[in-house]
Amino acid sequence: MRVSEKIIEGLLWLSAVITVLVTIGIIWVLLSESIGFFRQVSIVEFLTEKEWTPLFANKKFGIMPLVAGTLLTTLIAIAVALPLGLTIAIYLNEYAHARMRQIVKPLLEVLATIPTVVYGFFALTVVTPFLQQIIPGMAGFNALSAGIVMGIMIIPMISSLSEDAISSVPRSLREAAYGMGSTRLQTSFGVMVPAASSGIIVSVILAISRAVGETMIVAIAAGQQPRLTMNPLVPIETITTYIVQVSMGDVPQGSLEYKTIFAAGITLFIFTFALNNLSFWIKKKYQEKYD
Amino acid sequence: GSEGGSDLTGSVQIDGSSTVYPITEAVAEEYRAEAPDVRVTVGVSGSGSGFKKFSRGEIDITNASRPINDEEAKTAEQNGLAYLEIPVAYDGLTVVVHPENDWVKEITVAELKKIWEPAAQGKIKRWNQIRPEWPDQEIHLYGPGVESGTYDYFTEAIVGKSHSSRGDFTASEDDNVLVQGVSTDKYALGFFGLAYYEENQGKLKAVAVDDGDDSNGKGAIVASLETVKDGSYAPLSRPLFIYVQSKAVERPEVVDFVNFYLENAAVLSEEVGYIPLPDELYKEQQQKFEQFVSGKGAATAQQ
Amino acid sequence: MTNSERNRLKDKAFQVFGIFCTFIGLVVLGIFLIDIIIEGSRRLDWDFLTSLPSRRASRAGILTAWVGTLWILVLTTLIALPLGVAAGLYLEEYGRKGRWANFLEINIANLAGVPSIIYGLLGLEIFVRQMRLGSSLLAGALTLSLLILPIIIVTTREAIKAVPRSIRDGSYALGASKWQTVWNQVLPASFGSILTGIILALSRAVGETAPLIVIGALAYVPFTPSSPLDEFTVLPIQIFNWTSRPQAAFLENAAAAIIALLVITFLLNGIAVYLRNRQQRKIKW
Amino acid sequence: MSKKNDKLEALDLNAYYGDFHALKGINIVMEEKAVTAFIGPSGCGKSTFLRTFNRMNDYIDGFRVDGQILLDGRDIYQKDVRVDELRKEVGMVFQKPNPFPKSIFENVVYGLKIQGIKKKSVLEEAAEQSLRHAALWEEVKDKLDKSALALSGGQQQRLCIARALAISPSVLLMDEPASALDPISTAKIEELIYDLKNDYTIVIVTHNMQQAGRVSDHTAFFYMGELVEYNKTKTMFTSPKEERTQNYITGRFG
Amino acid sequence: MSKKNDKLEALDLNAYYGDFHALKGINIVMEEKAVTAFIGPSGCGKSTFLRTFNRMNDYIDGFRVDGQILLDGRDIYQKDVRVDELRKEVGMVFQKPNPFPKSIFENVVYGLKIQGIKKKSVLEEAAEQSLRHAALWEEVKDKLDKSALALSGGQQQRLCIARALAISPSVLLMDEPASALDPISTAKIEELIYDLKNDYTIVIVTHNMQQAGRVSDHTAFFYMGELVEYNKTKTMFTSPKEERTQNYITGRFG
Ligand SMILES: Nc1ncnc2c1ncn2[C@@H]1O[C@H](COP(=O)(O)OP(=O)(O)OP(=O)(O)O)[C@@H](O)[C@H]1O
Ligand SMILES: Nc1ncnc2c1ncn2[C@@H]1O[C@H](COP(=O)(O)OP(=O)(O)OP(=O)(O)O)[C@@H](O)[C@H]1O
Ligand SMILES: [Mg+2]
Ligand SMILES: [Mg+2]
Ligand SMILES: O=P([O-])([O-])[O-]
Repeated sequence: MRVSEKIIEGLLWLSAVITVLVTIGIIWVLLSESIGFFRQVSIVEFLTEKEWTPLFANKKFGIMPLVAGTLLTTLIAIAVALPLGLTIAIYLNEYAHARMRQIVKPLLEVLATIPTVVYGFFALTVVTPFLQQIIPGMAGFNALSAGIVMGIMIIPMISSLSEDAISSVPRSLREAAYGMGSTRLQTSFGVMVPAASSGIIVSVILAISRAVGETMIVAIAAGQQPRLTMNPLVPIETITTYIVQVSMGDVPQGSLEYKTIFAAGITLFIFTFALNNLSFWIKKKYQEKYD
Repeated sequence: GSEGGSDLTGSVQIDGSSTVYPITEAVAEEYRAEAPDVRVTVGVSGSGSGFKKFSRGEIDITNASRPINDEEAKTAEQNGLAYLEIPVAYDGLTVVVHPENDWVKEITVAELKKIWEPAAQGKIKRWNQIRPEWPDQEIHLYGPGVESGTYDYFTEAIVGKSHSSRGDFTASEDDNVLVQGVSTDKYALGFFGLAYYEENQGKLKAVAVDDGDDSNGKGAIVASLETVKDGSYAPLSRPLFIYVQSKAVERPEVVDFVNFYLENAAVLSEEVGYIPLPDELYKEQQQKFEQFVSGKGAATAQQ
Repeated sequence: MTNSERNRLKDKAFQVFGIFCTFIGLVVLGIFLIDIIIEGSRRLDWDFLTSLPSRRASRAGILTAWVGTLWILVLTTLIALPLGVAAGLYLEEYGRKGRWANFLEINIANLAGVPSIIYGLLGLEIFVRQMRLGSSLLAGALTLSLLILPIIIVTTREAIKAVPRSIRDGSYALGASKWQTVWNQVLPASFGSILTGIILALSRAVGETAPLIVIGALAYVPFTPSSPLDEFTVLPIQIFNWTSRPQAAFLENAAAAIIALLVITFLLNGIAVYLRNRQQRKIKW
Repeated sequence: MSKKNDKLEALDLNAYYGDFHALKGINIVMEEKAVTAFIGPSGCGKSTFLRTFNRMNDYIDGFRVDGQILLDGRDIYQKDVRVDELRKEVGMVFQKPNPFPKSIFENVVYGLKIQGIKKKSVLEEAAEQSLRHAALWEEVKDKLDKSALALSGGQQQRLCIARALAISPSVLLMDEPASALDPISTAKIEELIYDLKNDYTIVIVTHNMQQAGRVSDHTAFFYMGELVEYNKTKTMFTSPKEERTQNYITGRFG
Repeated sequence: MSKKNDKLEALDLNAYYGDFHALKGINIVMEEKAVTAFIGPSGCGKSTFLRTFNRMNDYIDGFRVDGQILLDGRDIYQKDVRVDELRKEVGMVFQKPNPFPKSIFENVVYGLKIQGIKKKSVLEEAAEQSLRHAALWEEVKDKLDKSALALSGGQQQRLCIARALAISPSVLLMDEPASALDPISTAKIEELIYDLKNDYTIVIVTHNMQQAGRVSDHTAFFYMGELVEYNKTKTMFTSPKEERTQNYITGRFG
């Protein structure tokens, strides 16, 4: 009996350790391939060169255009999702009836369960044609409609997590504010939102991280042309799209092209890793505050 | 064999050119009725990727919009593979713009070179840099990715050196993406296989190309079934191929599939928008293939 | 006085704005679903569900895609479920508090935030190349399993945490060993919530496209797979493929396939919500 | 003592949480500038009643009242009454000190700021005065910009009182204001209440009989949603009319 | 009364939660087939001590003991003692009834099943006997396959006792077994304890002095981790030796 207990515990332990192996695996895979890349391309060039044309005769290995594309779509997405999501969170928490909140919150969360390839379809076939009527001359592949649709997708991340954060602010603070004659608006912006700020920040960081790593929407709707621009109306390329683009060509292992997707991958990983850790760290501090 | 309902089983793995893909896809689809239990998969990773897998023996057949190059041939040899090149149709590599583009009617090879050569990267960015009377608007370029035979062929024919071009354009191995890009972007210019233009005529405008050589047709000429067939669409006309390797033809389903391919290539390539070879050429290919299968033809493989 | 009127006005204005924002989200969702239903429902019929892919949009169907999706679902469940539940159990029941547990927790939080395409790169290198599985169902399912592992672990932990200490005490006090307690009491009591979490994780896996593209599952595969080592396609890939075609008829196909995909996703989510509600009603500690 | 004005009245007041009848036909009149204590066992409705005077229950789903609550003779549940105005008139202090997570100064002037008062000198003046009034000025005058959360529980509660005083209400509602505090802080608060009643009408809920006896002029005893007895505190504690009051006061239940 | 054997002993027992010293040098000897009550103010260590007798504290991070606990003269904290065997000998009943979310029958036979006993007839026999012993048989015999969660609190607690009896322990530890119950259920449990002591050695933690007086033969009074006084219950309640005991018993603190 004791032996079998030990064996079972060992198996469970192994399963838990697999998660560590996955992390190690990710880092190892990204590193080992991109080290090969950085043997051929200096990090300085990688970070400072303004063009990304690793597959062409005139090879340039500047990651900036891909990073710019990623930041641009993320920026647009957050510009859409942050005001909407935060307003929704405040509205649901402070103004809406409990019943309404119970219905609307899960309905909004449906937005987050729709597969991203579906959003891509939507961006390309509905949003882009619509925007082209308003903005003539906008290219069919562009950062704007991909960003907007991505923003819609991440609304529930911000609205739900922020609403949770606001509702976990002790009731007594809200009562204090009302007791002083505050309106609902003054209560939420003057007291509740500041008190829930760390939770709200966590939700926004997670949303940013999600947008940075989003792939299908941008791969379908934002274009495949690395360019160092903040113009949302022309085709651009994000880090994720580049990886998809090269993957579709089935690049043979060991070639420089193959290595470039890992170099791009590690760049992406570093961004999201930093964001995730930041949010984890803030969350830990914040939990301590209210327990 | 048109008797239908063969009881062959097994699988045929195909990859490679996106230009040839529509023909092979059509053949594979029709072949289902012929041999329902043979599993034919067709990937689209570009001629270059196709040859790489092919020469490593990972796939049975590769689609190619350019001939195999020396390096690829050598790899195949090292892996103990012989192969047979089979032309299946002609293509006219088509230069296209948005249908609302009312300024470009024709373009010269020299101008194309000015746009696409490596030196243009980051420099030629506006339409009026090509011809002053064209608008002062950013030009958006769309073209096949570097793994594609079309890209190789185009750079060879226009820039003069295979695989040599600027890199700041929207590049995709999937020609559909290029069609989508050009058809939704008023300031776009792109190129790809004729079939993709024929399929999407309403959304695209083909641009006539002038090679400055009146011996093969005067002035600028638009790609079409006729101009490719009669050779006047130059220099962007080219043959399309499939390659079969020697280990694969030891399996009857591969042999059967290739025979079926050659029997139906004429009809199907026309259907999807390419120019079929003359009938006798298909016959000739069938014979060559027979020899190749029986082991005698290996020598006829390209050296 | 005027000041307080102004405040009230602002308050009202924000209320209107709040309703507007809330509903714009829902309206977009609505437009979006209606658009797809209108466009796709014309194509969605029995033939469409049972036909193989074809170059002619009107003859093409999604048989291979949804069968592939089912395969992926089953394989992913078989791989991720035992692993995820076991890891969750270890962390919640066995792992002592301390640096190691803390490290595991941060690690899992991080994994949950790694973009799916990175899992694709991992799968490409490890499963497709090193383990030589090729672009097979198994490689796809393994990749997706790793992707949803953190979600399953986190929900398992939450579910196990909700089982009151007193149940464990009761079991231990009767001489049960740790594993007997876990197997006879903790797991049955938390099974419903664990299942909910797993189904939600699977609904995520069903919609994933990018990692499968990276591991190379983008070929024309005109047959339904018959073993885990076969090549495959899934609904999202088929949708991606059709979406990237310029012809309107293929877009219609894409819309129809999207309906099928959404039906599967919503069904999974619906089951999860149903289970969760039932669970909440059934057990009050 | 000259007869004082009636400040607060409840007429036939009933209150409901959904189906639950929490207050049953309450009638009461409370004098200006006096302290009224509400006592009664847990759950009898003291807090519910107290909160009807500044309509703090408004936001609870399913809560409703019928009957009237008069403040200076005016029914505060009329449609045209604006709750923000009402709450400036009727201040409230809660059981658990609930300062905002802001500086001490920001806490005291919060009520003024939301009324749109921005002038530094006015705010500073008001802050000092309220803090003095709440007997906290000497303890905090050197650290007004420090976080209010760094104060002790008793100081926090006095800060909450100062915050309520800053908007110059005429009524102060206190729901067990000292129950979360240590004996020394409690004594300070009681002293403060005693001082404040010169200027304010105070209603205080308490569980502590001794406290009610010490600070209040009148006492109301509630039981299961009903007002059982209402009288001068002294009379109530020495010769209650009702048996239930007697039982409660002597600790036989509750 | 003939001298009974010593069943349980603690020798110089110290217990710690991390740095916190929860039990300080406890020495006690408890007789076979008698009821010993542990009393003392909240947090004094009663539960902690009780749980050392079946090593239920083993799973708490940072918990450790030194000193000895003897069961029938054998140190249960020895390396070679297996806790599962120990717990079959030393049953336990908790403050809040904690039936498993399974049928009544499954609850009672759980302890036997995990020992590997599968035979239906044996299990049924044991279930009936334990339920009778716990004075619950008549009430549940017709619904053995119904969920245990559907029983009333008092029935649930007796079910937990039956569950503990089913594995035939010789010692029964009870941590405030009636504190979550109504007076009628409490009376039933007390009666049951009285009956059970013919066959079992019982240790009971209680907050209720009257209860301790009614059910126990000996009483131990703990205060801040120390065993202040241990004596015949009668003696303890009539003439405690220590002032702290006196104060506690008369309700002066706690
Ligand atoms: N939000 C609510 N929803 C439903 N019922 C409520 C709500 N708040 C209070 N009640 C119920 O109304 C009754 C009166 O509650 P109230 O808080 O006024 O009692 P109380 O006398 O202040 O008690 P305590 O001394 O414990 O504070 C109680 O039975 C309580 O359960
Ligand atoms: N898991 C734990 N970790 C740290 N300290 C603990 C833990 N459990 C109990 N303690 C501390 O040990 C001391 C004794 O606790 P114990 O539960 O034994 O008291 P008790 O006498 O049973 O009190 P009560 O009558 O409230 O049940 C208390 O100060 C308590 O805070
Ligand atoms: Mg109250
Ligand atoms: Mg205890
Ligand atoms: O035909 P390609 O895809 O190789 O251009």
